[in-house]
Parts: sequence; structure tokens; C-alpha cells
Amino acid sequence: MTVTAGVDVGSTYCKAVLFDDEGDVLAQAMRPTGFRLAEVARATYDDCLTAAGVSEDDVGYVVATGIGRHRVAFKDVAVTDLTATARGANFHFPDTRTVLDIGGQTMKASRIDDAAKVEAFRLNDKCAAGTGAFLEKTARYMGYGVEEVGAVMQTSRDAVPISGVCAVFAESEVINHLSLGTPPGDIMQGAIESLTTRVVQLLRRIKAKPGYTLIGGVMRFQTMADAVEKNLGHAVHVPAGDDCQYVAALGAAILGRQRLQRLASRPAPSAGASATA
Amino acid sequence: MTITTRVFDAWRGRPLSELLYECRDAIEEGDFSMVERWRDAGGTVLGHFQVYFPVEIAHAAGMLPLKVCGAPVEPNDADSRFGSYLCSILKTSLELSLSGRVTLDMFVSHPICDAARNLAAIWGRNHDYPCEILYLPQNATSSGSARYLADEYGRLADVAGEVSGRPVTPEALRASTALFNRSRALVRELYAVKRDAPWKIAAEDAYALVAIGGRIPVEEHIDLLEAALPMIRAVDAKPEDRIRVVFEGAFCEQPPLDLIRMVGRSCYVVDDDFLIGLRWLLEDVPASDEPLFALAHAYLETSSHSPVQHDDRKPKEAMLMKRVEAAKAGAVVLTAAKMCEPGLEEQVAYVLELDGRKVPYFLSEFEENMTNFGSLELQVETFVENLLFG
Amino acid sequence: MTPSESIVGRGNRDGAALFRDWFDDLSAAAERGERAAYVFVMGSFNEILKAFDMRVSFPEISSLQLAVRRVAHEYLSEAEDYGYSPDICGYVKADVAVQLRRGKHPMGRIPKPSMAVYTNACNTYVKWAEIWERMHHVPIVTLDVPGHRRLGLHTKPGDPTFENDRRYVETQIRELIATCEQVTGTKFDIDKLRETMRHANTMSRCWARILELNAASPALFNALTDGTIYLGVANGLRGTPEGARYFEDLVEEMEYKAAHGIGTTGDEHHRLAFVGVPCYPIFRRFNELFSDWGGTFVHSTYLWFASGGANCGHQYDLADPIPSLAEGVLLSVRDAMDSMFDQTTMVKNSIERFGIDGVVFHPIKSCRTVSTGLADSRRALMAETGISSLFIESDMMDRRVVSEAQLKNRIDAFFEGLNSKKQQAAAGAM
Amino acid sequence: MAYAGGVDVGSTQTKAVIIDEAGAIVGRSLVDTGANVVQAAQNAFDEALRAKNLSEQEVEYVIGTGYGRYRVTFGNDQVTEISCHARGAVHLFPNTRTVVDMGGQDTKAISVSPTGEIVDFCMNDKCAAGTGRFLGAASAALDIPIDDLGDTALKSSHPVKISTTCTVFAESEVLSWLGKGKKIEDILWGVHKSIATRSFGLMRRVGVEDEVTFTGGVSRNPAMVEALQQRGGVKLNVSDDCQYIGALGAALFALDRIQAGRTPAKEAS
Repeated sequence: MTVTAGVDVGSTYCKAVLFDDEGDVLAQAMRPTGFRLAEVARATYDDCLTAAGVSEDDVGYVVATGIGRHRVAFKDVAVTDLTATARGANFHFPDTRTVLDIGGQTMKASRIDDAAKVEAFRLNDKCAAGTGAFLEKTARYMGYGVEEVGAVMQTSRDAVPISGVCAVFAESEVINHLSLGTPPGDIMQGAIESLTTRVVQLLRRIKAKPGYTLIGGVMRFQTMADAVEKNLGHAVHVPAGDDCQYVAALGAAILGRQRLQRLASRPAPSAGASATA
Repeated sequence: MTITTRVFDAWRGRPLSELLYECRDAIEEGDFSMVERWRDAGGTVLGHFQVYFPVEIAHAAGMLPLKVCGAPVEPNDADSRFGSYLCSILKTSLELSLSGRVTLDMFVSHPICDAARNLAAIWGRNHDYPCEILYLPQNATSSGSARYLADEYGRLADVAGEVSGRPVTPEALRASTALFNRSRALVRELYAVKRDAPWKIAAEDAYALVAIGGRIPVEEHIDLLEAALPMIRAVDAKPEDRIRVVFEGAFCEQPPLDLIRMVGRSCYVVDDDFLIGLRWLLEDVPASDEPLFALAHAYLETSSHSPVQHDDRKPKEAMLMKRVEAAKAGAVVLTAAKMCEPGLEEQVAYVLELDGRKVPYFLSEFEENMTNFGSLELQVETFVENLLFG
Repeated sequence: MTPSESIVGRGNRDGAALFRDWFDDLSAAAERGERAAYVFVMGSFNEILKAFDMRVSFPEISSLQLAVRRVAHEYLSEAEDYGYSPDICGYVKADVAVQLRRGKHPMGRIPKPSMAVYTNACNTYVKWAEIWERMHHVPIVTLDVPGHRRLGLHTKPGDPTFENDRRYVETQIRELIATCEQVTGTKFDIDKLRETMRHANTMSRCWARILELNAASPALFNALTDGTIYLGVANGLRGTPEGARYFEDLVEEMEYKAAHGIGTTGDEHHRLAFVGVPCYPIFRRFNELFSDWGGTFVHSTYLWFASGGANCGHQYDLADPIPSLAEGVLLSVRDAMDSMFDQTTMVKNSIERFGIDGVVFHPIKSCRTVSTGLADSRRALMAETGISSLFIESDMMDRRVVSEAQLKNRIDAFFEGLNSKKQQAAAGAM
Repeated sequence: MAYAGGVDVGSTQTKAVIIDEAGAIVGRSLVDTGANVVQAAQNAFDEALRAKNLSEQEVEYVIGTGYGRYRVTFGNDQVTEISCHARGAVHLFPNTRTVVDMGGQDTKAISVSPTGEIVDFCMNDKCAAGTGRFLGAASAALDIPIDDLGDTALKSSHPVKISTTCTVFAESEVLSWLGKGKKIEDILWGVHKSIATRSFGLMRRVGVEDEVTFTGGVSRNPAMVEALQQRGGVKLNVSDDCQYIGALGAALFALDRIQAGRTPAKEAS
């Protein structure tokens, strides 16, 4: 049998997925990224091979993705996590037409076609205003853990506007509101709404289509998914549990599979390589 | 006085790769030593801010026209002269002067945008040499425009003459015009190579070859291009399967070489509007009894297009499509400098047009002094991957 | 009513009414499917357009009304979804949204353009008009008004450069007249132009007088709040008999207040000059942040450039209207431009005349025309005069960059400084 | 014996200082601000009282400063931290003409006249780029205690160029440099230099005149002091009480009020 692998070297975690020609996930593994990207990629890959009980020679094609993609020595090709995530999301939810990835520092939205090809995408590259960090800082500032936020927000009656100028400045606004005696629930609600507004704006910019799949660290805030759903007026998919973490790695493995099949049929265009030089 | 010393010699008698390296290096390192050499030889320098300036006037006055178009430097000194919501070309340009990297004898800005108009006043408050605004017509089709512009050029010629001590004569202007006609023709040849055999020269190398022309005497630029072009044509490289793109939107603030390199790594840049001001006049300016009027007429009638010049006859999105078709490009890279009002406004028209015609495009914003390209790299790669895969 | 009751505050009452009427007329026209000429505050050429009985709309003014009415953000995000960057002019974006909503506006309805007239006093005018050209396929007319070419170098009628510029502007005015004839289908009548120019003369003369009168202590009107009401009329009704009459009444009111020592505020501890564009998203609150400390804005560069330079009080020579209009436009619009990017000298001259204690510089994200030079201009002003000044940034439309917490902190510190400075001075005097 | 108090409620920490009639510090305290601002102010004040077993009544006049100044419920008046830092700095270093305060989320540059009034001031707007918080992010990313950052950075021989000053992006950029195999001290020194450059930009806006006094918690960081001195070519005054200068300034204003026998002025808001 031929196996393909996807390795996603992200900023916090490094993940690997093995995918077989039946189109099934054989194994997956995850390690904290740390500083040594090349090493952790190797180690995570090895974990995954061991878990699946396959040898490296059985692996026909390795696709690397994530910020450390270019540092994966054993890759056949590297793709960006936008490209990989599209495939992963499409695997979990074939009706996916829009992928939204809200991480701690970046917000990425992409519109994809039925073949999981990215048609349009947009990032918030300017500053961290209105990213997950904004939400986490607000919660942490008021002394709440991610899991408590939902409960706190239940208490909200009248959300206060939080202008998300800067993730750090959010704190000065929060302290301002606390100073005025605003209940924490309303502040948290305000923060979620401010972030949701930005999410929806980003989605409009790419002319997003229904079939929304949400991934990324911020999805740990269940309330966030609810808020987005409410604001869009459409149901949204959120990959269950671990899957959420592995979407990009899985997508990379699937891409590897596509590539492998194409290589079998005809020689790869040199462009594939040049795109990732 | 006439300056005879050569200011940029490193490339002479060197193979193409080294010649290009010298040009790239000078541009990327923000090296203005050639300007200092010119001054040491007793020459005077006229700094002209983006986009277009009639360099013939400076040359005819015996001055070195220096294209001021920002630089990859931290605006440590200039920052205190500006507020927050401004593009980096403004800040880094002023920084070049405040930090002493470049010394001028005259500065000219144009109201290409609201920030650039103000720059003349800011520059003026911080320097004691003439800092002028050249009001190029935004009404290109009035029957009065050419006459007005010719007189406006005349006014500038007088100032330049006073600064350099060499009054501008019609003879001198005709001679200068002939020289710049030649250099512009050579640049057009370079762009023909980019379009017809893009694998022969990397995008950033072509850029450097043109950009250096904004810093050295036209005579030396002609030498450089005459030496380089045959070598480029002779390059024996095999065409790769890459996407042909038009790179548009860099009309004022120039994209960092890294960005051009990044795009060039996965695409062939077959046409662009880099340094469009140096390539503004599309045909040789005819010798005339009234050379200033000839230049004014050429500016209005036989010229390129830019979001910073209004001309009812040149709808920008239509001009972009012409560029795409002429270059047989399959996609467009649209960039604008952060905080660039005209650029960002034009992007909307471009996008609507490209969407309508189903031309794939990649949209981004950049800053002259940015060094971290992680996010841009991610976007360019995603763009290319999805044109290639699937 | 006692004279005091009938006169004091009349400008604000009548101004609001005239402004309302103007928008009602625009709405009614829009409902009837009629159009209006789109013009701008810096060089509106109302004199010409009104000579053709054209209805005018100032998109800058309809946009700022959206902020004052606290709905700007809806319009901004609609335009940003359409593709416009968060970094560009909020007026443009708000207007794009108004156009996309077929003119729907909280004050009624804005008619579609019949044509657009704009100067180069702000380059964004040009890009803005290009948007209408694309959306509505109507004639858009640039009127180049070359500004001063060098800091502090001002050319006068008779100078070769000035005459070259006048020739250019005059040619363009004649071409504008031709376009108006095509758009309206009516023949140009030079006597009607004389008429509108006569009204404009009255208005300019009065406006200059009113601004001067505010040197009175206590100040007769708040340059930031009241002043903006007067501006609305100065722009919308320029070249009309109503506009002229309004400003004659306003002079009467101000002279009455001056004669009776009636000020705009109870406690005027600090007389302030404002440089820049108002913070419309929190228009009243912004002023309160200053008035709470007894700070009164007696003077504002906004009243100069946003009136297109009418503050110069320039008087047209009605004997030879068109060349005189060209000359007047050059002198006035240039003054407006200078009050944006070369205001150091102009502000400096006002400090003593208006007894100003502090200068507030308020650059904004939206407008590089007004904001680009302010930091350096302030640096120069402080170096030359040592006057206290405050530098705060926000926006005229986009509440996302208006942080009251940040503003208040700086404003409070500014006044703490002003107070201790005055205490020191007092102590020194003893 | 009359005492005056100053309470500086910052976004991360709240400080309190109590001074005697001579302006000497008799009590100081520092607590985390947390969510309950009112409580934090009270706690800080009580702790400062404890230092000399003073009762609240013995402190005649208290001024609140910092973001939470209006939540110092027991305070008689409020003054902005800008005025307070200037006042405190001039009190400790009488020749101070320029004050640079590097705090949790903003950096201030203040120029003061020879007689100690504020001539001009400027703060980072819109974002926390280049503030002390940036160091916090770096210390988290490299997992080095914040107090050790400076000494580590000073070991650098080839500093890297840190391009972002966004505190939120700091972490990923630091990691990416580690990924490229750069030495920790070189990255850290790069971080310090980038902050120094930002801060010096602010200082230039108000004009840098000798003597320059560096206040705020970050001024205890030797590398930041060094980086600022290198960037600005000026010597910096640094005090052991640097963290308390805002509160000290507030206390000094309070002392003025006592001596002027003034009744609490109405709130400025």
C-alpha cells in the first residue's frame, strides 16, 4: 500500500498525519513545537510512523505545511496552511465553501470551490487587533479561564462596545469599563461581539459562501462559534475535539495523495517545486 | 560647470551576473555614494519626489536629478515630523535627508497625493535650499493645460538655473531631451525582453537596472543599459512553467526588492508599473524650438498612466487590462503601499474589473521599510499553489 | 422677545433651519428623480452652478452628517466590504455606501449626480469623482487651482506666475461653463453670474468680519461647535440671497454680543485654537472634554479651509466677472490650501490677536490633506512661540480609532500643564 | 505630622506612596491591579500605611493617578500620570528636562521646563508597540524570567533585527528567529533595541534635553537603559524607586494641596 504524510509545523504545536490509499487516517501525532523546528518535525513524524506501524519507505509522498514548512527536511513539497486547511476542511465537511481560521495572532478566511481549491483568501496582517489574543487577554485580564467564559457571558444583559484598536489596549478599555462598574459578563460579551464583527467583515471581503467551517485556537471559546453562527445567520461546522488541531496536517496528507496520483499519471510540472522554492 | 567624473563604475567590464549584482546591491543597500561622488566633483543635486519629473530640466541646468522614492531604512529622525496614518515612503524619504545619507541642493515635490503635497512644506521647514511644488495638471484635457505646464516648467527651470549657476537654455534642453530619449528607449527594450523572454532576466534584476537610472547621470545609465542589454539577450536559460503576471500598483512607493524577488520566484513578471515616472514618456520627445512646450505636450499626450494622474481618456482599469493583454499575462499582482490613498482607492476599480473578466489576481499591501515577509510569503505561495494545483 | 432673545443664538437657530431646508430640497428632488451637481468645500464654484440654477450637494457634508448622527460605522463597513481599505478617507467610503444605497441618508435622500466639479485642493477629490464617473457615467470636471509653490512664497496678481495660473484657471472656468450648458441645456447668462458673485461677495465679507469679531473676550461663539453650523450655510448657500442675508444677520448678532459682552460660555479659563478637522463621531463630547476644564475654542483653521478660503473676504469685481472669478478662486482656494499645509505662520499671527493660551492639533486618519503637515507644523510653532499645544489623533468618521479613554488622558494632562503654567506665571507676577 | 498619599492605578500594577511634609517617602507598596480596581487601590494604600503603622486618617490628602485614577474612591482628587511622572521625576532628579516612562501598555515622553512644568508630552497611540509589554511577550516566548532579560541581552554579540513591535506578534517573531538558529541573547538584544528605537522616536517628538530621567518598572532593566542610552546618546537618570514615581508625583501634588490648604477640587470629568 502507499501512504502519504502531512506534517504541519505550527507556531505552538507540530502535528503529523498518515493517510492511506483507502482515504483513511492511519495515525496522527502531535508535539509542542518549541524552538527546533526541523527536529520536532522529524520527531513528530517518527511518532506517527510508530503509531501506524509503517516504515518510512512505505510513505510515498510527504507534504509539509505551517510556518515551519520550509524547515521540514524530509518533505517532497511544502504548501501553505491555507491551501492545506482547505483540503482538510473539505474532507471533514464536503460542503465546506468557506474556511475561517482564527488563531491567537492571525485571522485567515478563504473561499474554496467544491474541489477544495482556494478561490479567494484574506488575512488580517496589519496588527493583532481583533484576533484571538484580543479575546484571551480580555478574559485573562478579568481572571477567567477559556472554559469559564461561556458561563460568565450567560450573565450578560447589555454588552458594552469594545473598540479593538489593539489587543493590548483592549485592557485599558476593559479597566475603563471595570472602573465604571460594568459587569464582567457585559465586557466579555462586548469583546466577543467586537471580534465577531471583524470576523464577519473579513468574510464579506472574500465574498464568503455558506458552508462555513471554523478552525483555530479561538474555537476553544464555544461562545465564539455561537456568536459567529448568530451573526452570519448560517450554521457553522467546527471539527470535533482533536480533529480541529489536525485539519491542516490532514489536508497536507490529502494533497500529497493527489500529487502522488498525478505523478503516477504524468511528470510533475517544475512549477510545483518553484512555488515552494 | 560640467561634471565629467563617472560616479558608478563598479559594473564596467564585468560579466552580467556581477553587473546585475552591483546594481541590485546599490538599490537594496540604499547606497547613495554615487550622489556623494557627484557632489565631491562639484556637482549640484535636484531631488524630485515620485512620480514624474521632467529630468531634462535638471540635466540642462547641469544638475543631477535624483529620484526620491523612499528607502529601506528606519525613519528614526523623520518619525517625529509626521503623524501616524502616513505611508512609509514619505517618512523614509525625509529620513534619507535628515540622517545625512543624501544631501540635496533643491527639492521638488508634486501633489500626486495629499501627503506628497504636504511633503514640500515639511521638507522646506527642515532644509534651507529651495523646496518647490510642481503642479502637474490634474486636468489633462483642458485647452489650457499644455501652455500652463510649459510655463510651470519654465518657472522651475529658472529656479534650477539659479541653484546650479547655469541658466537653462533651449539648446541645452534639446541636448538633454535627446539623451533621455535614448535612455528611455533602452528601458523600453529591456521591458520588451521581460515580456518576450522573461526567463532571461529576473524581475528584481530588471527593476534594479531601471531604478539605478534614478540615481546616476543619464550618460552613465545609457552606457550601463547598452552594455547589459546584449548580454541579457544572450542569456541561455530554459523557459520554466511559471505563471505570467503583471505587477501593478507600485506607481509611487516602490515595493521592497524582497517582495519583487518573492513574486519573481514563482511567477514571471512580464510587465509592471515600477518606477513608472522614469518611463512616463512613451515616445521620443521631438526636437522643438520650444523644448519645454514639447516636454509639456509629451507629458499630456504621449504618456503612460497612473492612479495619481487624472485623465478622462485613460480609465485606469481599462489601461490595466491593456497591459495584461499586451503582455499575455495570466494573472495580476496588485499591491499598494499601506496608507496610500490613491493606490488603495484604485485597487477597488482594478478588482471589480479583474473579477468581471475572471482574471486571477493577488492583492496585498506593503511597506517600504518592512523586513518581515512571513505573511506576504504565505499569501503569494497560496495564490500560486492554487493556480497550479487542482 | 427682547432684542437679546431675538438676536442672541439666532445664527444657530436659522443656520440649523436653512441647513435642514437645503437637505429637504435635495431629498424632494431625489424623490422626483432629479439630480444635483456634486461639489466640494474647497472651490465649489457655486457662483457658476447657481447661475445655471443647479442644485448642489456637498458629499463631504452629507458624509460628516452620518458621523454626527452616529451611523457612520454602518456606511464605512459597507464600503469596506465593497473593497475600500480601512486606511482611506472616511468621507469617500461613507459616500460610496450612500451611492450603493441609492442616496438613502438619515437626513432624507441624496440625489444622483448630474455632474461633479472639484479642484485639486485635495487630491482625494479627484479619486472620489472618478468613482462617480464609474458609477453614474456623468461628466466630472477638474478645475486645477495651482497652489503656492514654496513655503511662504505668495504670488500676487501681476506676478508672471500668478498671471499664468489665472490664465489656466480662467480657461478651465470657461470650459466648465460649456459643460454646464450641456448638462442643463440652458444658455449661460453672465448677469446671473454677476448676481451670484454679488451674494458671494456679501457672504465672504461677513464671514471674514465674524471670524475677526471672535477675538472678543469672552468669545462670541465656539469655533468648533457653533462655527461648524455657520460653515454648513457658508458652503451650501454660497451665491444665494438667503446665504448672503444669513451672514448679514450673523454679523449683527456677533456685533450685538460683542457690544453687550455676551460670551458663548460661562467660564472661559483657557482660550484655545483648533487646528485640523473636528472629531464628528463624538462631536459634542469631544468639545466637552475641553469645556469641562473651562477651555473654549475661539479659533479654528477648519473655519478657514472648510469655507474654501472665504475667510479672506475676497471681493469679486463684477465689471469683469470671469477673470475676476478666476483671480478670486486662486486667492481664496490657495489660502485654504495654505491653512492646511502651511498654517504655522497663519496660526502664529492669530495667537496674539485672539489671546490664545493653547493650540490643539487634531490630525485624523481619514484626511492626509489636512493632517500630514501637522506634526511638523506644531514642532515649528512651538519652537517659534513656546505656546502650549496638544497633539491628539483620532478621526472625523471612524469611531474605531476614536478612543475616549486615550483622548481624555491627554486632554486632562494638557490642562494640568496649562493650569500650572498659569499658576507659575501668577506666582512670578506677585 | 501631616502625611500625603499618592495611588497610581496602572493597567497591570497598582502602586501607593505615602510621604511626609518634607516629601520623603515613608511608605510604598505595589500590588497587581486585577479585575477589582477599587479593591486594588485600597489594598495598595493600606499596605503603604502599614509600613509606618499609619492610620488612614493621618494621611490628610490623597491623589489618584493612572488609568484607574477615578476608582481611588478614598482619594481627594485625580491627576493624570503624565503630570505625576513629571513631578516625581523632577523631585528625585531636579535637573530633569526630559522624562521617559516605560509602562505596561504605554510609553510616555515628557519634556519639562527648568521650573518643572510640563512643556510637551507624547505617548504611543493606537497600539502598544514598543512598550514594556513587548518584553513580557519576549520573556514568555523564551521562557526567561522578566528580571533576567536585561542581563541576558547584554551578552549579545550579533543582535538580530526585530521588525515587528507589535507585542502580540512579538512571540512568533522571536520564535521564528530561534527557528533560524539565532542565539537567545542576540534576539533579546534585538528586542531591546527595537523598543529603544520606538521610544526614542517618541522622545524626539518632545525634544530630548539633558537630563533625561527614565521611569517605570522597565527602567530597572539594564539592557533597556543601555539600549536607550546608545540610541539617544544621552545618560539616563534611573532611581530604585522608578516604579513608584507616578505615585510619588501624586503624593507630592497632594502635599501641595495640604500646604495650599485647598479643599478638594471638583473632578475634571
